[in-house]
Amino acid sequence: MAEVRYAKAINMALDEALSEDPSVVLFGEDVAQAGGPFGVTRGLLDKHGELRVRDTPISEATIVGAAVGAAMSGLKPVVEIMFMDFVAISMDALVNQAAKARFMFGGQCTVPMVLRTPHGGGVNAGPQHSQCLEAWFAHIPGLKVVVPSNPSDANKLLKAAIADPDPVIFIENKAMYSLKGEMSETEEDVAIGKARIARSGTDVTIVSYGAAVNTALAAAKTLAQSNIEAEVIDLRSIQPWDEAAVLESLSRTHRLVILHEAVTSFGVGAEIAARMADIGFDELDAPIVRVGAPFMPVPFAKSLESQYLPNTDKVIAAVEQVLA
Amino acid sequence: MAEVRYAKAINMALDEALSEDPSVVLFGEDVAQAGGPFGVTRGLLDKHGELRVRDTPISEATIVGAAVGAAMSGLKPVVEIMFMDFVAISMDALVNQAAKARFMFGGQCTVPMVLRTPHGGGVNAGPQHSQCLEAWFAHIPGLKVVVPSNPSDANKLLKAAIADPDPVIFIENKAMYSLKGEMSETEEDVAIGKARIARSGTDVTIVSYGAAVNTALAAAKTLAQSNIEAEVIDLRSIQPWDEAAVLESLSRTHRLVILHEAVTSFGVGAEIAARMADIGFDELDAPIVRVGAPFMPVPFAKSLESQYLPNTDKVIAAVEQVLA
Amino acid sequence: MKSTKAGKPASKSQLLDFYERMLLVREAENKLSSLFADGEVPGFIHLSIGQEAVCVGVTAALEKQDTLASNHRGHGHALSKGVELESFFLEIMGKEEGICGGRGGSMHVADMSVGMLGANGIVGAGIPLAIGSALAHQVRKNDAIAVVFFGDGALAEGVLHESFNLAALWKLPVLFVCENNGWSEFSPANLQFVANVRDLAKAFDIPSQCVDGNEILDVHKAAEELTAAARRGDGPQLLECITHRVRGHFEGDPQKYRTEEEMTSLSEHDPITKFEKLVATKRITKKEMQSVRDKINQKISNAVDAGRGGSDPDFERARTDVYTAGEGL
Amino acid sequence: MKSTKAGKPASKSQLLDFYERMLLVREAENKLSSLFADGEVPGFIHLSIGQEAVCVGVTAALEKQDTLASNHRGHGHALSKGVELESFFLEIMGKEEGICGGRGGSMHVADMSVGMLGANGIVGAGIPLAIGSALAHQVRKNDAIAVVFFGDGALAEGVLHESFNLAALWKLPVLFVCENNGWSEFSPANLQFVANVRDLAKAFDIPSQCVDGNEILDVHKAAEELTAAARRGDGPQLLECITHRVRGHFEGDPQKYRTEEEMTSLSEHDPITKFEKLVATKRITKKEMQSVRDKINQKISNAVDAGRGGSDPDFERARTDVYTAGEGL
Ligand SMILES: Cc1ncc(C[n+]2csc(CCOP(=O)(O)OP(=O)(O)O)c2C)c(N)n1
Ligand SMILES: Cc1ncc(C[n+]2csc(CCOP(=O)(O)OP(=O)(O)O)c2C)c(N)n1
Ligand SMILES: [Mg+2]
Ligand SMILES: [Mg+2]
Repeated sequence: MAEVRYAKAINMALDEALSEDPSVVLFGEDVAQAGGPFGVTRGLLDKHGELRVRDTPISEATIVGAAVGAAMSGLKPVVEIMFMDFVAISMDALVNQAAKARFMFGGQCTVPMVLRTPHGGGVNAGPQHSQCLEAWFAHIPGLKVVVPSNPSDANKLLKAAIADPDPVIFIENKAMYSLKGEMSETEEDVAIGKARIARSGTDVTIVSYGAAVNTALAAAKTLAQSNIEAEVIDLRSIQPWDEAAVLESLSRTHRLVILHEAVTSFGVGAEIAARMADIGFDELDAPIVRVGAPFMPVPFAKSLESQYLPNTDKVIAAVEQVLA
Repeated sequence: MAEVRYAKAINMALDEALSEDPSVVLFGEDVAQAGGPFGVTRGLLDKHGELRVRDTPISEATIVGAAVGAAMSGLKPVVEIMFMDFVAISMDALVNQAAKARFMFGGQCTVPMVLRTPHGGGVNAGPQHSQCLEAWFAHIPGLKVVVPSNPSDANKLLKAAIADPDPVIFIENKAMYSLKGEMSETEEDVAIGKARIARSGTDVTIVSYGAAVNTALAAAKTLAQSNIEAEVIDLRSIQPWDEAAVLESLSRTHRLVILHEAVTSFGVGAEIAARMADIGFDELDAPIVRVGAPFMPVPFAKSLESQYLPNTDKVIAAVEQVLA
Repeated sequence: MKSTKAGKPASKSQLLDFYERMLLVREAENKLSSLFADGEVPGFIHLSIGQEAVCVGVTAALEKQDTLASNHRGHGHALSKGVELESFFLEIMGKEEGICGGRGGSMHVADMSVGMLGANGIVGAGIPLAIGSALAHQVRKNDAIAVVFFGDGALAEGVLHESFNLAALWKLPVLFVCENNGWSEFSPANLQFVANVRDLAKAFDIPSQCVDGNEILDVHKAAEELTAAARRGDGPQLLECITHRVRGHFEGDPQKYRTEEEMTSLSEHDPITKFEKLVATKRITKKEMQSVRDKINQKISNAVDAGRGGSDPDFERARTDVYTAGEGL
Repeated sequence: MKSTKAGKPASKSQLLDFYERMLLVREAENKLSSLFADGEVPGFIHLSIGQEAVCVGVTAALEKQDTLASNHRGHGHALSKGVELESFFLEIMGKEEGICGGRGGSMHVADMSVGMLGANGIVGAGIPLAIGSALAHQVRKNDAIAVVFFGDGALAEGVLHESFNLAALWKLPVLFVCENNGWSEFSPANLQFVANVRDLAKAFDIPSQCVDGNEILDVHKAAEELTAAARRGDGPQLLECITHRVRGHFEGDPQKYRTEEEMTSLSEHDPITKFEKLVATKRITKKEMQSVRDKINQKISNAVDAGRGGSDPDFERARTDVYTAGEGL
């Protein structure tokens, strides 16, 4: 099995989709000639031509609006918004148009578009280039939200997202682009909405998604040294999210920690916790503890950002708390 | 004590703020000459003049961006976005500018602006004119989010919002504009971040905000007939929200239902539930149940919308569930 | 649908066709107005009475596979693009059998089978949708074009500017149609927008025409020329139509903000009266016109009956139809 | 800060002042470049080397109470508006003593005490901020104006259009400064935006000038005229400055997308070399220029020392400073 970087795994999925399906088109700022600000789309213009791989001006509202219109007219657009923070400019097209069209037109059309965008800190990019805003999208009926945690999943989930008839927000992690990982070649089912047990354990369930899954795994490794066996669930997608898988794990471990990089308050973890405090209540032997970013903008300075971001220590502390 | 309508109570607060503080200005679409699409700003142009009360073109991104710039330059702008759904167009100004400025500039400035906008259904306005998107704002450090449930609170909380040095999203409810209520004249503390016990009870705590508080009260009344005494907590603001008040009530009732009109999944109620499943875990005698809208866009047809919206029956069913 | 070669005088059958289409829109909206007043139409409705020459004149220059993005005042756009009348009434009356299952209503009438991509509740939002649709036509090389209708009020939205630029940059087959009726809700156009839309288009090298939007032959001729240009690969085109909104912004709006003078002058501009005068001097008889009117009235009356006979939408069906795969997902 | 009457030839002291200010920006950025390469500056930095005549020429026409909204390439805007050099370096190096407490860094340098409303990480976002700031000046009748700097890439953002309109409608005292350096990240301007910004401004009745942005006297003269117009109530004004980005989009960008020809021609446009040649023919001696250079170098070196001597920001202080009332709220 080959090792590839996260960015390359995404590139491969895009290349494959463009090769296989003439209705797939790709556009965004600096994605064509320059191959993308993080190199993710390198080579695709040369290979697939300028009709289908296009650079756009800096017009996020129209980039996403055009993706919706194109998706309603026979294409499968994959658009890139350079940093997730800039999606703020495109929210109307996503929320009022893409998310609603199928429903409000009575199922007459689908909106098979994918919006790729990187979230997350770790590169000192400051308060307007580091946010994790996925909770916004997860709250909107009609959108799907996928957040892969490793190269192999990124590849398979992106292909699934492009094939999906509904609009998908595909969230990458800028600090992970150069991460290497094996490309799984099993027939294992990598589907939007299906979680994966990233590590089995019996003492506590840690639910996470995206890059934070790796933090959870590192924490689990350390915990194992103290004979605490944490089960780590990688949600893979947060809308829909695999509540059955979480409940099943909880019914074995009876303790739950939720981890993500986004701000804890009103974040994705809130829904998971709330749901388990309802349908999983009888399984719970301890308070549900969430680990995420504190309620503050992502700070610039290295020392500040490193204290801001969730890390293994914080996960370990949370696990110890629910086991206390 | 005088009875006034919700819309008028807001109008009075705006009038008072404009009268008392020359740095308060008001702008938005059709707010000046026409007195606002719902009549909320009627008379303010005539009384306070066109320098300070202005109609704008249909440019939501710039309306809110200009409010931020004005707030950083000595004014206290109060802007209106006609329907909350349209705030999608202004998210950059709110989230990347207003919410961040104080923090990212090291506390050098405040952004004393208020964005007024109505959410909610009930008038068959359809999928793009009925959404409750407050969870988006509550997730963003730097913003405050206020949602009054009655005319008196609307009046006092709006004055508090205008006086607040930080950016406040002030959420009205379009179905409530004509609702009449007494203007409380007590010295009671109506502060952003302080909940109110709208009804005392011992058997279950129902936490809500905005128009839904009235649904909760109606449900509580019905429940009382079966000797179930529900305590209803009106959060008044959801960012910050009064977690101490909720915890205190829960420690007496041991059962929690959360109600709002917004979509349940990833909604405001998720955070309340998650928090109580953590710090309130030992107080809980039953699963936490949330009542909100199903995971679908707000439908247009009367029959669909009436089934979509939360109502007393759903609240009663939830209470019965946690008491079962 | 396309019926004249640009420049050629209209034939009798075409004139009758224009008349029929305009009357259809007019009478459908007159009926919606009374249904609304009677509580049979819920929500907000925005009528385009007085503006019928624009939608009819433009759509008559389109082919079926052409796509159309509309705005909140979209009844005329929908009907003249070919949305079936009964499913249109059923929708606006909130019925299961409506073209959108009663989920959208007046502000969201769409019919993909005739390229009607939807009315839109968000001012300006249809513009980038049309850009995307035009992109699809360009990539798919299907000879179709996209058209978008927007009002003078939408000119102030930034997406117009972005879309002018992108359309020009990519030479997209799109026709921008500005229905300039002088009002944006309760505010007059001159207090809303400083520029002339044609000057803006010119800055982006987008050719344009401005016509009296209440003269259907003028609208149609311009639309024929501009759609032909867009179709042959000349890139985006703009048509500004000066017109008049006769009713309030929405039904129920007492229009206190308009002068009596303006209100009384509106009838002078009525595109249907104008058209009737014009054709009376040609070969169309009173009787022929009456028979068109009768036909339309019958159609409308059937549609209202159909609308009334429709059923309340099924909630479970709606709730599980948010995603393509349905609830199970 | 304002120093010449529009049209008057610059005095010797003013020329020396221009020289000093341009050198300050240049040498500060040269130093940031090397600090970045050495890992002493985290994050992304965008240098304006080659563009110094724009920020200096414009800000020299401003008063202290005038406000300035900037963009991601904002070091020059900040320094020439008067942000103190040590707190500037401390900020960009991520220190507690930085002007923003190390929370913002290069993309967010702001100093309210000199009307610098902040660099901005969102392309175009400064434009509506300046509109709001100009509104504040107009309402407060304080004779101040607002200025906003944006690049050619920002022209494609819808907020430009919206802000042109609102500024024109409200006759706001604002100067729009477009720094047209021909590149938007890795894409050339001609593949990004079709219109000329002055044509757009004209459509909104906004007067404008276009100057060689590498000639400080031209920039300054135009800025004097336009700021005077804005200040006296003539409404918004636009200044387009044609200039050249010498470094990559950000430090670390190898600029493979630029031709060798373009890269080698850049030195011809250097505003500082040009200025040195120009003033050499006037009354300024080599020695005088050298002493300016020495002064600047000393300042920079002190600022770097200060930056290095700064402390890591206190996390708890930052965390509790999100709202004005602090954590307790
Ligand atoms: C983004 C957005 N802002 C505001 C509104 C409220 N609104 C609906 S129609 C309208 C005026 C539109 O005027 P115009 O575009 O000229 O169309 P007309 O109504 O005259 O046909 C406004 C402000 C909206 N629906 N969407
Ligand atoms: C809204 C938004 N979109 C995209 C970016 C990424 N980005 C940063 S600078 C830039 C190019 C800006 O070009 P221009 O405005 O000409 O300024 P220059 O860099 O040339 O000074 C882009 C695309 C951003 N920061 N914000
Ligand atoms: Mg109009
Ligand atoms: Mg540039």
